[in-house]
Amino acid sequence: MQEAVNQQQVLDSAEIRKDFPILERSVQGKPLVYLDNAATTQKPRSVIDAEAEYYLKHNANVHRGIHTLAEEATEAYECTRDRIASWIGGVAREEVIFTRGTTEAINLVAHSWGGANIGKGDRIVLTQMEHHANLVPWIQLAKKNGAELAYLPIDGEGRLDLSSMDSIITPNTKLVAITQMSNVLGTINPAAEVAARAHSVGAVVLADGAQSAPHMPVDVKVLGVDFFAFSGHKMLGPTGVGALWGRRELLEAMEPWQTGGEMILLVKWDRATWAELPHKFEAGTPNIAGVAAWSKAFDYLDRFGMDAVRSHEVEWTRYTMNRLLGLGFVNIFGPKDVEERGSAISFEVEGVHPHDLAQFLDSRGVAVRAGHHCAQPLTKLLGQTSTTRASGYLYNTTAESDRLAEALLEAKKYFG
Amino acid sequence: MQEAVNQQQVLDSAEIRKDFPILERSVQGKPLVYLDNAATTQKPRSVIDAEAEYYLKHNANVHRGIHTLAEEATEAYECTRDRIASWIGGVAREEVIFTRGTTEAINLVAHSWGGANIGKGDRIVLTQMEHHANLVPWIQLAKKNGAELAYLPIDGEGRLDLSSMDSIITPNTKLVAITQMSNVLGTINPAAEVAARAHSVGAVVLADGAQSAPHMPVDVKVLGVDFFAFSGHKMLGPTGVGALWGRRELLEAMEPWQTGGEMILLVKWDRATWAELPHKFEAGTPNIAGVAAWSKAFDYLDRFGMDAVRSHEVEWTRYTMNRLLGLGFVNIFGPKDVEERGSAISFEVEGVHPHDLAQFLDSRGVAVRAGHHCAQPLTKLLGQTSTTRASGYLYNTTAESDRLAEALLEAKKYFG
Amino acid sequence: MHNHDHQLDEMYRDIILDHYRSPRGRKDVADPTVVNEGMNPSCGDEIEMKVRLKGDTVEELGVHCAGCAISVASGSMLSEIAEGRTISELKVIAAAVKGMLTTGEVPEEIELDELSDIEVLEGVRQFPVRIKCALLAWVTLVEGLERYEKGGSGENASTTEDANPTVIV
Amino acid sequence: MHNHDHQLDEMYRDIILDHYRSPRGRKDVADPTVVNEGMNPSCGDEIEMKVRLKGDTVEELGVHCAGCAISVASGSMLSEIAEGRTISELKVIAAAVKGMLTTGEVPEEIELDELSDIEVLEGVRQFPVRIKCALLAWVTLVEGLERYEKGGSGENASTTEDANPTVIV
Ligand SMILES: Cc1ncc(COP(=O)(O)O)c(C=O)c1O
Ligand SMILES: Cc1ncc(COP(=O)(O)O)c(C=O)c1O
Ligand code: FES
Ligand code: FES
Repeated sequence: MQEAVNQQQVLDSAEIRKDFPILERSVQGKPLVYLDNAATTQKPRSVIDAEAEYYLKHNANVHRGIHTLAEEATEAYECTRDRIASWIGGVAREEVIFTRGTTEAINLVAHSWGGANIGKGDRIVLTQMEHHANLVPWIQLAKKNGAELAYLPIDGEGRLDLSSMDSIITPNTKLVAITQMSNVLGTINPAAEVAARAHSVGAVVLADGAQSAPHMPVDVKVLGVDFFAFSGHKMLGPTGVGALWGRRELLEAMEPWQTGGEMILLVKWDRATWAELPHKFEAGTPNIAGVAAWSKAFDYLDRFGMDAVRSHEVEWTRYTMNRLLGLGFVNIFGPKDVEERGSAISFEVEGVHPHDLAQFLDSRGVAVRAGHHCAQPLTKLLGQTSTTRASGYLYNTTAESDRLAEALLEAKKYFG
Repeated sequence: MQEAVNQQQVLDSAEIRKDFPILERSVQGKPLVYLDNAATTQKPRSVIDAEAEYYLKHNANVHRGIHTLAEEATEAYECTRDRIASWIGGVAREEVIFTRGTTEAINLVAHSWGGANIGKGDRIVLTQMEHHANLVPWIQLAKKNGAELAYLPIDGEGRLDLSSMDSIITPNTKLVAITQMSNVLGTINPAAEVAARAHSVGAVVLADGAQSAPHMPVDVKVLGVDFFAFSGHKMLGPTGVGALWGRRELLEAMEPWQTGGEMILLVKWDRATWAELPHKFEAGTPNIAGVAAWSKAFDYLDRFGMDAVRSHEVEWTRYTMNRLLGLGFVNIFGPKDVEERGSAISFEVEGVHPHDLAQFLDSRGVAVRAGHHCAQPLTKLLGQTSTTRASGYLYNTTAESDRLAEALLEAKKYFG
Repeated sequence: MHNHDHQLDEMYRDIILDHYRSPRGRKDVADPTVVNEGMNPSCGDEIEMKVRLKGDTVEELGVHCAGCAISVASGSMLSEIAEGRTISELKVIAAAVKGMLTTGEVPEEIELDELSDIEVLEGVRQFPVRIKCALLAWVTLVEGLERYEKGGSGENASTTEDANPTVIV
Repeated sequence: MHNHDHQLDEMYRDIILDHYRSPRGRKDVADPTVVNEGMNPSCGDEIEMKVRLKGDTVEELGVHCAGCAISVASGSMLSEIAEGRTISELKVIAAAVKGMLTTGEVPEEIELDELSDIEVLEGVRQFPVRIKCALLAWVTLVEGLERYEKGGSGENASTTEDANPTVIV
């Protein structure tokens, strides 16, 4: 078959791939093509080594320890906090709270801030493209406290339709929670514009950065949001780590959510007072090794800069979308213009069910995801029960997109 | 000075130490003597390698994925669940919920079960020796729902005094939460006896197994408790993993606590229904690598068996306590009889403040902990603001106890 | 010619793909005695089944499945063997299919190889995530029949709904 | 003879250990103008300070510290230089001590080496967890003086308590 000409790549993916040992693996007898990056990304050797190094040389419980290992462990752990604080736009380190991931970060806000600040008749505004992590906690809160939910709609290309924003973000709106980049449609949302409107009615704004932080430069101050949540494992970091950034005044006014060791100031038989930020929100022994190793993921991304990572992905996405559309039987959801979207490409293949397709692609070594991608209401809105999603990262090449396209052609014949 | 004769050791600690690379390290120019195991334990090479191996070969997000890596990752993750289910006494795998650690496990019970089942005028019974993790969540719940708190007292040797148990565990008691082994006193509590009384008044029983699970055989059925919480990092496993076991009927009746992806069945714009156990309680991407590697910690402990681990520690504790008491200026808190206690030995040295002591010991390569050990009310009850704690594990030798004793003698001279 | 993968072809046997491309039993049933809808929540796929019984025996069965190849083929195969069999015969066969797909054990009295193409579903066993696909039709049938036996209408009771928040979508 | 570790001895200088073993200023103050209690929550150690002012000037100061060697020594040294100095002089010195222990920067106008033994606290800087120990007395003094200046009683207001659960201990 006719090979498409490889487009100029912004990053030298061939070089980059050498840092990711798993990419040399074969699956089902074929070299792995890993296109499930929106679910979780692979890890460079530096991250894997850092986690081992922590256990080989410095492991101890953090904070309060007076011995050398405890000091080293605390330093490694707290160092990542500094890294994040500067990485998301130069915020104060005390405003960065470690969590297991985006989900726990949003749950923290929903339980602690939401529980106290959202009451009967108040409105919570979301978008129609939220991941369950930024949807179910708010449904539960609305149910518990008697609030109402409203959704900013999407247009036919899966972009946020802001024409009705002013009537949806009403004066009784207390919170607007919005994903900065959709994990299904790839859409990059005008979070700053939404935040401005939300603030004009006095609402607090949370941005779900699970998909944006890994793939584009993020500055929470420029975005103008109040809370920002993201996960380490989707940006070359270890599983089991994530972070919540929040504005100091909000965090300081909030009651802690999880309680226990390390987050208290004084405990008596009948009462407790809380430690300063950020410890107030970090109860118990954290994922120390994971947090320590996460900093190497930032180092790795900083080698190129997030502008370059973004440019690389724009080109990769453009190439991949063209390649899939060129097959003639693939329908892509989400924005057509690559400048308006990230590298998560969800699609349908006429006559082939997404789960059969994913199974077939796996037999060709190509890892994609099939399902509702934790966004059931959106999937239904698209008229689907599930879709197939290929999602790229800085190590993905256009040659891999060709492998995907060829396998799709085969699948079409196999099931058609 | 006169060297004490090394006692017969149950386990071959010299051999075991070879599996723990960090134990070869020096601190402040002296070989490390790591006696801070109650805070966190060191990790054998097999655990460290397993975590790296996961990232090097199998990394993907768990559940729902149809591609090969996702299946392998899911299998590695779920395998540890089976391992735990059999390890704590042969419970059903669905009853085992992964958390970040003991703290999160207890918070889950306090928020989900406690929030719905403990109301005004109900009583929560704890002991005077609880860690903040099994204290503060209940204080908060009591405050929120108008319940009262009562504490089972300790006697002069730091043992639970059950003489007044029947008058403390009253008919309005809804929950009894008790540590199975104290992290300060070392005391092993008669959890089964307390559970029997609690059940006779219809109360639910939670055991905090953070210190017991790593150091002795545990069978939750024999204990007769309803919830059991413990942490991986205190038993040779990675940081950032822990587990809650709960009786199926209780877990099934409970509402989820954290919500988001992976824990739902169906989500609509205004409602959601929940996945089956155990997924209902595991929202978002978990610490997959950590959970996968944790199974190697169980493998490692199983090489000896928990009876042997316990016997080893009994002998080590006996030797160490005798050695410290022999110095003439050390006062040990907690049971004198080693059969009634674990290997956490908290003590005071007349005339030397615990923080100065820990600092001095560190300069001699000896890592101990000084402070309230996340048990402020207990520490105060002991008439202290802080204590020094040396805590052992299967790799600790009596020669290390000698190093501790010698350093204490030096410290006494230095500050005295 | 494609160079098909062996394990994949074990699941997607030609017979299965044939049932997928041309599903049997995709018909409407007049005056149904049993109507049931089934769904696999993890993928969202749905199946609708209508059965007209005459006494204990299935006189006519129609199945509409909007799902993957495995679920469509499995429903199609079910429709091929259902008519003319009694409720209890069908329950035994459904249990045998489940045994074949999960434990690998099939009760001795059942000769699946005599049951049209059903035996070819066995290849699915190697793909644990897909077993639910092959079972969907069988679970939906048995559920409907059992509700009928218990004296229910045979109609799927709509799920009860408690107070949910006001929503503007 | 012990073979002391160099870094450790940098913190526990002989002068510090001497102040620890025989703390100065451990006296009661009659008719105190300022009474303040301080505490380091992370270790639970407490200090009590009483000051009698004459106008702007500290006439008498007493300090009782139940803490580690560093906190006791620091309080003892404070008591040696406080009497006869004005409130504003003491605040400048406290800021200088803090500077020495944290950023390492001490305002030019202050000559810490002329202030009794205070300069030897500098060794604590290499042990970040212990800096709070060295600061405890200084923070407690300044807090008390500032409350006095703001027209407060100079007595520590007891912390307010909201409704707590009934407790049986
Ligand atoms: C947009 C979005 N939000 C939230 C999440 C949840 O992240 P995590 O599973 O790491 O908590 C994800 C990923 O699964 C996501 O893509
Ligand atoms: C008795 C006890 N309970 C609970 C905990 C809390 O465990 P984690 O910090 O792993 O959540 C600890 C350890 O810190 C402990 O010793
Ligand atoms: S994937 Fe839905 S039934 Fe097979
Ligand atoms: S350790 Fe408490 S003041 Fe120094």
